[in-house]
Amino acid sequence: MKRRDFLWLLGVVSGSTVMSACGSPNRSAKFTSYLLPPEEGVVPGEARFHPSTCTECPAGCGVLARVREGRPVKLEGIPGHPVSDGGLCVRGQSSLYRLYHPERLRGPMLRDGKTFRSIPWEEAFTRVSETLKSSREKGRKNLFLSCRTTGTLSRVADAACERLEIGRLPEYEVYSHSAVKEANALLFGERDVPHYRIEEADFLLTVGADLLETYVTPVAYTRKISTAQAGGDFLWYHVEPHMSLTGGNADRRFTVTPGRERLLLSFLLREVATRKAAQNGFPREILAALPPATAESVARDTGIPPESVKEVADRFLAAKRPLVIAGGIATESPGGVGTAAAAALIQYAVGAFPGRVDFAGRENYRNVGTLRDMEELSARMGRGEAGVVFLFRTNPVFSLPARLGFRENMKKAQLTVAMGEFLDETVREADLVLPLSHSLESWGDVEPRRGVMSLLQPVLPPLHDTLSDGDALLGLLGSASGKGPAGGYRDLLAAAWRKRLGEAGKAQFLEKGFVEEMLPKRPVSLDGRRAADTLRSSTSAEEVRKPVLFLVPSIRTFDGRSRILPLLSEIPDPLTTITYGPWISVSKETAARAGLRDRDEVTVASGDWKAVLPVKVQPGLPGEVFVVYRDAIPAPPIRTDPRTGGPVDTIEGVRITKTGKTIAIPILSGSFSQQGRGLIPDPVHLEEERRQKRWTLYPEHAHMEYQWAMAVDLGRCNGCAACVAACHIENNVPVVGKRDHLKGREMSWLRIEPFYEKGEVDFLPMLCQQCHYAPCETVCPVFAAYHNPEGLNVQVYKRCVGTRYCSNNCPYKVRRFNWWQHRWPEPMDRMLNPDVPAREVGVMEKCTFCIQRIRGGKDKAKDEGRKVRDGEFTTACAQSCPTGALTFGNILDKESKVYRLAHSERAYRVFETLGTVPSIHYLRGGKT
Amino acid sequence: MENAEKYAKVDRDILAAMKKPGRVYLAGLAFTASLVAIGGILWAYQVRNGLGVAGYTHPVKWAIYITNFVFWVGIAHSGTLISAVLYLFRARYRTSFNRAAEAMTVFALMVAGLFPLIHLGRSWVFYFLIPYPTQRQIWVNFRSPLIWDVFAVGTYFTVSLVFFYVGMIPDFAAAKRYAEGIRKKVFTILSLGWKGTDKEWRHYGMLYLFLAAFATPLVASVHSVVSWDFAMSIVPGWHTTIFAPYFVAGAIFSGTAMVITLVVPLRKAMNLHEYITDDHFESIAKILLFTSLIVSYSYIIEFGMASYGGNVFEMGSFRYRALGEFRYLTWTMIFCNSLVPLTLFAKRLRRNTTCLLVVSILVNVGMWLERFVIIVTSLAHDYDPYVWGTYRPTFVEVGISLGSFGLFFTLYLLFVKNLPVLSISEIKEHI
Amino acid sequence: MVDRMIFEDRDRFLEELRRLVRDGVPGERIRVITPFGVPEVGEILPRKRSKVRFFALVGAASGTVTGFAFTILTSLSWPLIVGGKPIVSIPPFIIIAFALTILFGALSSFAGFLLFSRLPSLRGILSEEEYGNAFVILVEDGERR
Amino acid sequence: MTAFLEKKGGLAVLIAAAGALLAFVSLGPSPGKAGSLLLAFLFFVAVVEGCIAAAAAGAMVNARGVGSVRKELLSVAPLLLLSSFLLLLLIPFVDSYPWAGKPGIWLRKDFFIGRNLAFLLLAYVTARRFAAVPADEEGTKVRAATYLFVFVVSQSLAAFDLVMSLEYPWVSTLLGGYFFIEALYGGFAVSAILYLLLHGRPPADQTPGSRSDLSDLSILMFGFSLLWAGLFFAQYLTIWYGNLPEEVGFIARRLSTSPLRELSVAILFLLFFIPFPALLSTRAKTNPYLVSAASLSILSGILVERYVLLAPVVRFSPAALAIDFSCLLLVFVAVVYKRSRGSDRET
Repeated sequence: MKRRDFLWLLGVVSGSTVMSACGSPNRSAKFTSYLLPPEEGVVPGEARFHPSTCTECPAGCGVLARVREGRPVKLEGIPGHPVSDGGLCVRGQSSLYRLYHPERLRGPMLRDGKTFRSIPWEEAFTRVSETLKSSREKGRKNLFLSCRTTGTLSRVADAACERLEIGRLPEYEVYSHSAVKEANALLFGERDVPHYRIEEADFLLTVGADLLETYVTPVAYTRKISTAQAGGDFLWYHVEPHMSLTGGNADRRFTVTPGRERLLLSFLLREVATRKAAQNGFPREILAALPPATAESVARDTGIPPESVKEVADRFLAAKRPLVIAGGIATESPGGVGTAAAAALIQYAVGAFPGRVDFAGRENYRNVGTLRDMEELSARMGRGEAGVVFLFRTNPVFSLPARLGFRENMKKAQLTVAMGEFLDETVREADLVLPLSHSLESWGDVEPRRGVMSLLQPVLPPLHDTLSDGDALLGLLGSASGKGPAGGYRDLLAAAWRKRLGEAGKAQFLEKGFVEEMLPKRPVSLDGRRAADTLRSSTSAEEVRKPVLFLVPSIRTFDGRSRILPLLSEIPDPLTTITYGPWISVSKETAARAGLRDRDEVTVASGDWKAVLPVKVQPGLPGEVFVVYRDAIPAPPIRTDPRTGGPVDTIEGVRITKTGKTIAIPILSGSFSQQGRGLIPDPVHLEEERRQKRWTLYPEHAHMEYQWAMAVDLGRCNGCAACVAACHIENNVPVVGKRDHLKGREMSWLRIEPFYEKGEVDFLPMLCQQCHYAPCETVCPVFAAYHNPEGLNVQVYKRCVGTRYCSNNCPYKVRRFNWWQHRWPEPMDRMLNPDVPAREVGVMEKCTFCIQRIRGGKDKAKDEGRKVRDGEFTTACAQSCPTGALTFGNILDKESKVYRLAHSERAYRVFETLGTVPSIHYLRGGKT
Repeated sequence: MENAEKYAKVDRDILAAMKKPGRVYLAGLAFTASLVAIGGILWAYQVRNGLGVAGYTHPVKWAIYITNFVFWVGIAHSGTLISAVLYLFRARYRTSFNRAAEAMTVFALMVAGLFPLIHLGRSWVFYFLIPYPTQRQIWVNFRSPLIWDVFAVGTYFTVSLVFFYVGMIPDFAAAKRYAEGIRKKVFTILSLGWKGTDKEWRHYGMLYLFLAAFATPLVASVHSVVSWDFAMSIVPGWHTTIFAPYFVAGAIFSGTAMVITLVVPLRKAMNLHEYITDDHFESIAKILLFTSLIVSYSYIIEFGMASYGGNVFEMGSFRYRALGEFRYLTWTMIFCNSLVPLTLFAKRLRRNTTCLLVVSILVNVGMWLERFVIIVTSLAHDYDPYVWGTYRPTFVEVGISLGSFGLFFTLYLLFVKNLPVLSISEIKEHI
Repeated sequence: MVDRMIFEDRDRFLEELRRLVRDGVPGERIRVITPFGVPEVGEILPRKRSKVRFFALVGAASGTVTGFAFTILTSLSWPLIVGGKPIVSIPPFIIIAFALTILFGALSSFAGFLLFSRLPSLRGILSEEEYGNAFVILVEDGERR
Repeated sequence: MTAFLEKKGGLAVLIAAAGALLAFVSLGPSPGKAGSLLLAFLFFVAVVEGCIAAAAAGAMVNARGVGSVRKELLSVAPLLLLSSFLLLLLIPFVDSYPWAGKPGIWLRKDFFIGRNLAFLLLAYVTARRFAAVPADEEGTKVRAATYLFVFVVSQSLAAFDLVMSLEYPWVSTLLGGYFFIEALYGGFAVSAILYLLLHGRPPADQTPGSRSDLSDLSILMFGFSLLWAGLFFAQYLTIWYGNLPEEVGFIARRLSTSPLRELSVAILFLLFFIPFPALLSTRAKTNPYLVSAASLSILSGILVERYVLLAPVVRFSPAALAIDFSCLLLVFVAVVYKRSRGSDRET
């Protein structure tokens, strides 16, 4: 019988594979015939992995694209990649949606009154080159504005601009880290963002820098932190003006009004300098420049309790390899440069240079300009000095404050050429639109930080009539200068790589997808006098006056560029569990005072700017502090920092007024409190559950060969939701949209539940627990849900009739029901994973530990006539986790990691008292 | 009065109903029929678009449809109860209600049977639930309460139908004398050529006794099974041992109420005051009162136990039930089911049909709410606080529910006009 | 030759019936037709108890057996573990068995009734013979039997 | 003995003596005394209240069978006083309940004893009021109803307080209902036995199968055997299916160790698998041997069940148990005997 059972399961899985191999989600699946031979190098049913690089944000994490039938269906981090080392964030996972997005630009377009008409590339190029010429004759200046570019592309752009006498403007990034760069420039003459080797530190103090979310290279820092934590004696304190995911995950978190962190740091600096840094000749004049401060005064000014101030100082001094990172919102507010400088000086004083703070492997932000540069650009265009203006993968119209009048001034340029992927706010205003290919359709390389080169290679032919970044530039160059370089961008790259790496190195680069060069250490020299001046010049005048609104980057959308990805709207924001925003986060006390409740509509006003947003009450937020994600507000009213030219993302003196109306926003969490149910158990619950004897009247059913299980380390999980995105894409979980989310009908098989206890937040990843005694199975009248021989709680979609009893009877409520026939608009349907059936309307679906991967792994092992090795394959969620919080394996194998973790002291199961005996073992987090 | 005269009068009075329908009747029929039509259209709409058109949310995946199912099965109960149990207890007043009650049972079951289908995510594969050898090579899961339902309700329907029909055989024989045209033919055939010989009567008596004897435990079992649809789960507020007797009592309670709701107007419309007397109503009112007390007992025990064990889930569930956003429904339900029937302690009120009618209607409302509250509130706030949610019905659900009432009353109106509404032979026997 | 006595009144009909029995007319020669069940008839005329009850019993018993057999065998034919419950879990199967007991019992008693009282009888359906609400005693004379 | 009973107040003396003896035993040294007393108490309260309840129920639906032994059934009312006294003797035992000592509103020693005692006395009072009026009189039904109400509450309390809370925090909402149905079941069994003892075999002229008082009682027992099975099954199935360790433990503890397992099965037989088939056929319902067999099996079933309910959590001492039982049994018989003699003289 077992055999039949197995064959039957095999039948369902492979059958469903065929079902969806044609990627048609709906029931009437049409089968692709292979009468026509499949394209080159495509073996039906076989997956290939091609290394490339994620371009969703500037961090440049390495990705392996899983390609089936010539279509990438999943992105995974490249293990050992110098940036991400196998991790990939929620945005990176979701970026496949960018590739297959139905709204992508499909070909070059020329403005035709209000609308555009599509034109061939040749026409586009000729028009550009003509206009370039004419504008030169008119004595106008042609300008090239791009996002942060690195590696060969950057050089090509420079070359092209030079050849065509186009002024290459400083690159534009919303998060340019101007203050940090400025501070480093002033102190050490290094105008760039250093690379922090957190893994080497034993005490980390972060000031504002949202390492886990968006700061410079979040995945890298996330991994570094967890490596450090794994090392044991590592402590991480975080100082921030609001409540961020990063703060929520630090060992301790202090909320300080921006501008005042400087006081804490100065105090720290003084302590360090006087008590520790004597040896490495720390310039005395700096101490003189420091504002006089005692622990008490600092405590008074910052609101941190005095003992804590002392504690921070003591720990910092006691630490062998302490590290301070100032950045993010703390440096994008008034006095940011002072804060950054103080931090940098502390580093210097404790001798973190050149080891833990590394300018050799700096983050390549040198060419990125400031907000002031954009002011100038806008002004120049306004004065009609601009001829052709290239806007390359950048969206200033959305992100620049209205006062710059960028949008209006664009009109005054002779020709604005927008190069991008979507018809975003900027592209919409351009005269000529040149569509660019997605990085998965293009050759290229990036150098996210010095000494690290990462490969971009096409894994599928362009879906639309687009050119890769490089080819587009070369095309321009060619048509404008008459003769471009022989061959395309690919040849050029090949040459460049050969030159830099040699033939062998190139081959290896193409195979591995990255190279890391060993760079010589780069010592820094401190200019004491300028340092002192810098410190002096930051006065208490540069302080934020409450009530204040913070514009912060979101882990889901970064500076707003990722908001176009449908999946990211579907995945709840980790802190608020809101899916389809926008909203404004309000602190508990302020809400109480103003009588604000979730979903209340308020108008947020500052000066002549105003916005209407729904309220979300956010625990842990200090009073009179409001937070809105950058993506929520087009043309935000941000100021320019007089000293750095960078942006000031704090909007002071905002007026929040209740309109009395409410706005429906999907808040997925039914309760931020555990209601004393011990999902994340305090010792009490743990004891209770340990004491419970597990009586049952059923005969024991053992599993012979495999029993799949998972361990979830709550100490490592930081709620970043990368696993959620991975699960969505791996398992063809549909994006259902706001209307259903408002009814709580999200489809995600894996959710991350935040629970707040007195300002502290804990995250609980909740997925199907694959119970040994599963309540859901028994109640199914048609055996659609049953227990397979490997301890999985499988769901047979084709047999489900949709009584939904299983979901009612699931204490974890991890089963999802298809309320509609979900469809994937062309070409998104090509993104479907052929190994997983797309579910039909009216059936229940759920996590099955990526059974398709299990099957694959077992087949491989079978071919090699062995049992599956531990860690040979893993589930999509576990694979994507940047911190390695999820461990999947066969718990019958006593050697396996999951077995060890499941039997650790910290292990427990959720709702142990229900006797469901889940296969998911949670490890209690060890927050100190 | 001469005996023969009496008997003839009984025939006339009871069969009087069958004469040409009046305007009011037709209007009523049209109305209920239109409700059916609306319900049908909405169901089609739902099948076309998927269950998303209903108000279901993530935690609340059962709602009004299941409420209706339980409600109608409940209604179906007193039918057989009054017929069978009272027959076994030799209760005279049975004769005045049994026919109406049995008809009610059959129709209510027809309606109830629809809801599991309406509720299915994929109604078009409902036959997966029926155990028969197929190329799918797989049988149903007899460990699932939903399969028990299939069997219990199926059996109940069949047996009730037989019971209903057997009871009518002699009456068909009587009715065919007065009917003419097609109706005469139909009655003649349905009477199976019944003559009324002592042999027939002897076997008939034995059969009826056994049907009654079978039906009585069936009544209890069926609603127990329905209650186990909930009690078998581990949802706090559902999983409790008292559910079976509690639901049975509740079913009889609501069923009896429905009988009263139907028979009071029936008696008036067809002036059957001689055959359905106030004494009869009083006796049946006592059943109502009695079952109401049992239901109240269960309420008390349930709420009491929730706080007794100190189980955080149970407590949470019942706190939500009593104080949560559905509290108004909960308290209305308690008012209708526990307080209103207490008035029936007063003999005067028990004999006052108007009062009875009001009470019975309130009880119907209360019992519908009871099922709704049990189903929805328990699901809305169960174990994991993160998924706590709520539920609001949509026009589709409301429409289909109204449609079900329409269907029930349509069938009932047709019955009233086409079949003997009282057991002629038994009434004669008891003259 | 059948002689037939028709009564309007129930009591007179019963008197007559008693008289006949007293006069020693063998019960099996007497047939009565009544508009409704008259329990006294059963007491006056000695008749065997209806066999329908055997049908009921057998039907019920077979129902029980079927119920258990069906559930157990089908479960064994493809043993799937659900919720850790045993493949043959008797408690739930009892419910099915119970339902079938009732069903079969009821249906077979109905069948028994039809069988014993010769229904449906085409003659009965077709015959115009009609006594309305009268009580009828039919006495067949001994010879013709 | 009988002569002594004839005397005025002899009965009262006897009851008092029994009370004294029981008190003596329960104050004695043996370790399991309290447990034994609890068991005896639970059983006899069930039977005694059951008898009266049977009479009351009979009065409600005017069932002739029960009516014929009404007087005897009602005569046991005084034993309710004795039971209340026994409850007082149990006060020290309450400290051994798992919830004892913990703060609580419902589970507090004084309230616990208080409410149970109150309802026992209330039961006594209402029973007397019901006994006071003859069966056919106007107010009877009302009084019967009042008693039944008190009976239901008092049996539920016995179930939830004295038995269920022994295994706090285990809960079964059905237990109360289960208890009073069972008590009623026992009541009918007693009535049947009394009927047979007093009115002997059914009159010879009765043709088998025709309804007699005895078959009335048999039918009631038969029906209740089904009802009992239903309730038992409902409770077992729910726990078995839910598989919640906390609940399942209650059953598992009784099925995991040897004597209890067999006894648990025995309960099923004594309360269902014997009475049900025994009373199935119409003839059997009037057969004195079958009926008495069924009745006895029912009563012993109740006794065994009470034992199984307590056994895993309570200690017994055979000696104490024996004494307690014989005392109560004696008193019970004496009371009924006297009443029946009395009734003979009246008729």
